[in-house]
Amino acid sequence: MNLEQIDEAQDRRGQAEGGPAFLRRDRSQKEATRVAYGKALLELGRENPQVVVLDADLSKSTHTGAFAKEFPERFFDMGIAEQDMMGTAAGLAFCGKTVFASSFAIFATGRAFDQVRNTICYPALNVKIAATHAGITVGEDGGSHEAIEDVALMRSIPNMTVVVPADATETRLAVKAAAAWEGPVYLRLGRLDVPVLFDEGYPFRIGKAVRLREGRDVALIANGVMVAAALEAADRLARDGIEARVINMSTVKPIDAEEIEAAARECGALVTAEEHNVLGGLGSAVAEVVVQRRPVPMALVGVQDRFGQSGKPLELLEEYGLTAADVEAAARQVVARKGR
Amino acid sequence: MNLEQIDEAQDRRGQAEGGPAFLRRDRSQKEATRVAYGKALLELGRENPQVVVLDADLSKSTHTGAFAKEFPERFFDMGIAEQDMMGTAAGLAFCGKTVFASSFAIFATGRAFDQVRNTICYPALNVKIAATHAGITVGEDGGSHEAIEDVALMRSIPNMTVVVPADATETRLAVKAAAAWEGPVYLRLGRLDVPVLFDEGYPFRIGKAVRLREGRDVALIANGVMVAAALEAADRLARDGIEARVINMSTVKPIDAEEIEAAARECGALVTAEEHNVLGGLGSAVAEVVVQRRPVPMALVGVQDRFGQSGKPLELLEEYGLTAADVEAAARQVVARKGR
Amino acid sequence: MSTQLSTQLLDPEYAFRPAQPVLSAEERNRLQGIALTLRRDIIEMTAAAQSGHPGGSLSAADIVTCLYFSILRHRPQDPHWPDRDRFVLSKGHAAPVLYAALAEAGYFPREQLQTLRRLHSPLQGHPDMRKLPGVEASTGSLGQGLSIGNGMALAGKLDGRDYRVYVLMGDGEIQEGMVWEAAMTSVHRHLDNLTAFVDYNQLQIDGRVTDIKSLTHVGRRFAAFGWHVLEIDGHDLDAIHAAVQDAQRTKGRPTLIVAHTIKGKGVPFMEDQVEWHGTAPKPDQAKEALAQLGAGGKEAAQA
Amino acid sequence: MSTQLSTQLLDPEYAFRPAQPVLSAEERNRLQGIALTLRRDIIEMTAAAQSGHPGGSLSAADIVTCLYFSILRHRPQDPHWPDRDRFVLSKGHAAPVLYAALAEAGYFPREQLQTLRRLHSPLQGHPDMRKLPGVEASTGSLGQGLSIGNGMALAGKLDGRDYRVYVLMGDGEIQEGMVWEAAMTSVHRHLDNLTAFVDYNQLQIDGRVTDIKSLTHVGRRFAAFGWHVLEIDGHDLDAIHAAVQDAQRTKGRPTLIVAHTIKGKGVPFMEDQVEWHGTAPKPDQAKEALAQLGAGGKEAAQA
Ligand SMILES: Cc1ncc(C[n+]2csc(CCOP(=O)(O)OP(=O)(O)O)c2C)c(N)n1
Ligand SMILES: Cc1ncc(C[n+]2csc(CCOP(=O)(O)OP(=O)(O)O)c2C)c(N)n1
Ligand SMILES: [Mg+2]
Ligand SMILES: [Mg+2]
Repeated sequence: MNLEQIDEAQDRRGQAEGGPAFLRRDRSQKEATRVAYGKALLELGRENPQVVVLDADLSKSTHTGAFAKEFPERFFDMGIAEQDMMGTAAGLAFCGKTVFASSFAIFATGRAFDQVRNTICYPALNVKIAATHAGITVGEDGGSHEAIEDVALMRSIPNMTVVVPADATETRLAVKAAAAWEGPVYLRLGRLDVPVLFDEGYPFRIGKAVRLREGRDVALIANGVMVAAALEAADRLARDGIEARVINMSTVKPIDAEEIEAAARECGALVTAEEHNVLGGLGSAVAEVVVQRRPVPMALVGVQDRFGQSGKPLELLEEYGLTAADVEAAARQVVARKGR
Repeated sequence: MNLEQIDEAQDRRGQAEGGPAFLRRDRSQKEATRVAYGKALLELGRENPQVVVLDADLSKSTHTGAFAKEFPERFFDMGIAEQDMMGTAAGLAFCGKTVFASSFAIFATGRAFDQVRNTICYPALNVKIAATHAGITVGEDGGSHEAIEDVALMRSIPNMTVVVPADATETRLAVKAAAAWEGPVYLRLGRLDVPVLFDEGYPFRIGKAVRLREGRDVALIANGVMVAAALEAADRLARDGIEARVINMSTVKPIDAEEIEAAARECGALVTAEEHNVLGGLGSAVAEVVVQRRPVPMALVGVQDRFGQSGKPLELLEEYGLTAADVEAAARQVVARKGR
Repeated sequence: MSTQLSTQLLDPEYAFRPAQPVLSAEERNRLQGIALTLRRDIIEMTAAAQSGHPGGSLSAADIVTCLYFSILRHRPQDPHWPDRDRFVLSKGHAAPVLYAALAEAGYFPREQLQTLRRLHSPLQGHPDMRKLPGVEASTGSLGQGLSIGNGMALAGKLDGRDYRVYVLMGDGEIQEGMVWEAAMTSVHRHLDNLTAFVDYNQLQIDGRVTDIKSLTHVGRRFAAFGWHVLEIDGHDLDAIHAAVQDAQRTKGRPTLIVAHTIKGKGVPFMEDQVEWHGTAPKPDQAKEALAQLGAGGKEAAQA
Repeated sequence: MSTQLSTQLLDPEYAFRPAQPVLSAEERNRLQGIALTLRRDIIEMTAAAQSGHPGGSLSAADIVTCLYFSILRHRPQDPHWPDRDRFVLSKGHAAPVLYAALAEAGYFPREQLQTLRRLHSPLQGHPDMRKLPGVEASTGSLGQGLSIGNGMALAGKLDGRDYRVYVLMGDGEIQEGMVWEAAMTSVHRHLDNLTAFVDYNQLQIDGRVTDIKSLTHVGRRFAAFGWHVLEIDGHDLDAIHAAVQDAQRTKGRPTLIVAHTIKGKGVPFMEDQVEWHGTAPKPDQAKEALAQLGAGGKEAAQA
């Protein structure tokens, strides 16, 4: 898709009845973003011989396995050694490779933070960290495996770009965009099967938020699994005459400050929704912009600074306050605070 | 100091001409917070035989050396192995020890993040991470050694407490308070000699901000080396009739939301000042509270998402926009935005 | 009944086989019965949860049995007894075998086993010391248990307590550098009150350890780091017992027991199959597995 | 002139001394002169900065000299030449010796050396590949260079280029677990295009390596991990040269050269003194050091 087409698509947003053309009405098709990642990586491998993939003994779960099978010479399973994986990725990138390094989000970011910080981001190398199993929807494995800090970690490093795709379509586009992007990128992916929200016309660009629904009473700014929840919340709010704008803020860094400012100005109240600790993630990133550009009431839907635990993913979303109903309630609360 | 004395001291704040009684007028005495840490640790070691100290081949720089000399059997130099240090600290804490683990902030937080997260904070163990050489005032060692992400990292972990003392007096009190606190604590300390701001009456409590100067035109919320800068900025602003409240927000987590709300309500504009990336640190923590409780204009003084570099500490503070003049300029900017 | 371990696998340099049985026939019988109970529990728990890691739990069942039921000094009714021996399950994904042992030892009612991995259950997917009595360390992130164990062993020496610390690691797990940092600490600090096992089942998630990141001569590696090393058949209860006794007698340095094992041991269709690392048996598979394991564990053994 | 290294320190198992000199007298003379220049530069730079790490820079001066001036295939005028050999200074705090070598080789004007550690200087306290041509990797956080080198060596194999990769680590540095993760990778991937040095000067910051976290038999450790190991006198230019040649001939696995060295080598009052790890000489100390080193480096050698 060229730039013109993107702009056109952006213009179309919100025009058609019931939202932009690329937004699916039928959301019964489901696919985990990690699965979409695996497919996109394979396509990328076919297009670009400089693409090299690393994993740390989780290639079945991260879905790098398909790439490994087709391009065994360009795939390196580093074993259970995330630090070494990131250091090796840096060395390969120094030599001109575009490296995708995958593991679970908790280990990719936390076990190798210093490597990502000092050896990848400090010299701004072309390493793309595609981390799966982010957030509490990991489910049964429990709190030790549920990364709720990874966005805060990656966002705090200069030169790092942080993208949290909402569905399979966006993941595919984000993987391609990450490969084309100069420098390090963090892609946050999930284990859980989630609805495919977007059709191919979806105008993904790193650093650009996408408006999924128009509205001027409140803006719901979400990413990852919470985008579907935000859309559902908007539907519910509409029944009571509250018109909620829904924004997919898939890029957390560099954040789309213009879109946030416009939402603050035009809606006067914001809700952020993320599958992450409310300390340091999307909510913080939006709050930083809001207070500096246009202070308005905000509510932060997310994990309220407690560790995850075992359970079924949907049970956990409920337990941790990450459902459409939670987003809806938060929206009502901020709307009530407006202009006070 | 007992609770009553603390309350009394709190009451005194702002009463005396020119600020609270515990705030020194003469700031010529200087001491790095890491030096104060070393002394406090020694006192603690004498008081409490359960205190054990770990270091990772930096005991001269972190100033754990004095403890090591007096209590060699309770000091463990783990060599250049920060991960192992944190795991060992956890094991010692499991067995009833109060463990202080020290290294440079960049390595204590980044090289051992997963250990701190999963093995110390997840089970909420009694490990106190006292990290020195935080921020750009590290100076000549340069960007690879200048932690500007550590507060963001530590703040994102549930069960963690984050304290950034402003001077030697506060450091001593914070070390004692950390030892008495149940669970993990992160103490952020500096390499640079900084003015001693507080006399012994300083009412330090974890989780409580301390007001250093009254004012109702704008509130300057700072911690670490930026507290002195904020005080100086307030002096300068006063010359133009702008009365700035100065708040030492040494505890970044749990943050003193009441004090922030009061500042927002009473002053209508806030400036945060920290020696840390503006993404994820004190500024974000304050912004989170502000948007949820009382949205007002804010400016974030801090490192603007770029890596540190070599230079003399004071040159770097200038280069990175962390001087009293920068705080002053930010204050003027937010005051101008008030009520707009 | 199932795949046999070739004792030729043991590194001749460190091979350790007790010259004669160290357990009485009765004792061996009792322990075998318990090991069978644990294996049955592992199958039932993971089947009930439809989630979890049977392979690495089964491979460690004999080691865990031997530790909890003939070696560890502990008091299930007083889990925080300061003089207890400590066991750290560094390979936290093998939680089912630990939970089965703790239940069998009486730390909590057996019925709780069925709540594995359920919301609010104390039996988390990976061990959580704050939720379940008897769990000595919260693990799950691999590579950390040896450092934790070192810390416990240091505390023991500091406090003049004579408890011992046992750490169980996976073979894939020792690809984590932190293990080698810790291995240096154990030696440097002369932690002869610490014994570590490697559950050397030769499989990790993505395949055979040799293919992913080779760990040949693992005994020699630790020996070069200064450890006292023994290589045993990790399903031979006499060998496990004798090796631990040898470790207890070894002064001035820690002991590593390389326990050659078979992943999925006891359930033929799971044995040495990488697929069974983290896949729970479906109900019919669980039924088959239980049938293959044989009846009743302790009860059957006593019969 | 200064502390002599006892060759008895070399592990007899891996001791390596060329039977006869491999360098011509002229070549040796040239290299000795350059090494002296680098040492003088190290003193001058750190004295000018009043900050930096002379000890570990001096201990590595002979290795770095040998690499940059008789072994590495590189083009200072074309620092990104794809077929160049790569040198990774894993112990990044020894930046002064690297900067001195790069200046001497012509990557940038010698005058820049005086800007070490100054604001906006390309000569950062620790090497920054984005700021200074010839720096192959940004280092400073210890333990990472071997992984980086592995990545470069893998890329070389992928691209069918025959460049070689050299990595220099400190002995304290190899206490970092990441080094051992990387050590497994180098062997598992058969990286015979990679050669690593350990600057085995027996000192780290807090004291002697033996006291902090013992690393006895470091050669045996790497050998147990599958490396080809050579132990040499790291100040003997012939030995360094010959060892690298031996590494180049070694197929199928990486080579580790344990270079026994003296920290602060060349400046008697700094030699084997832990205090000189990270302390810059005061002006009078610098003067004394330069006097002790002797005049003029290259010029004197040519005279
Ligand atoms: C630090 C870390 N990285 C990755 C994982 C994911 N993981 C869980 S089990 C496992 C394989 C473990 O293999 P091994 O240690 O051989 O265990 P066993 O064969 O005994 O089950 C991996 C990679 C993890 N839990 N922790
Ligand atoms: C990960 C990390 N931890 C700690 C440090 C601080 N540090 C810098 S140099 C040094 C000692 C290095 O000793 P060694 O590797 O023996 O170097 P040499 O003796 O050759 O100077 C330490 C601990 C660091 N740079 N990186
Ligand atoms: Mg295994
Ligand atoms: Mg050294």
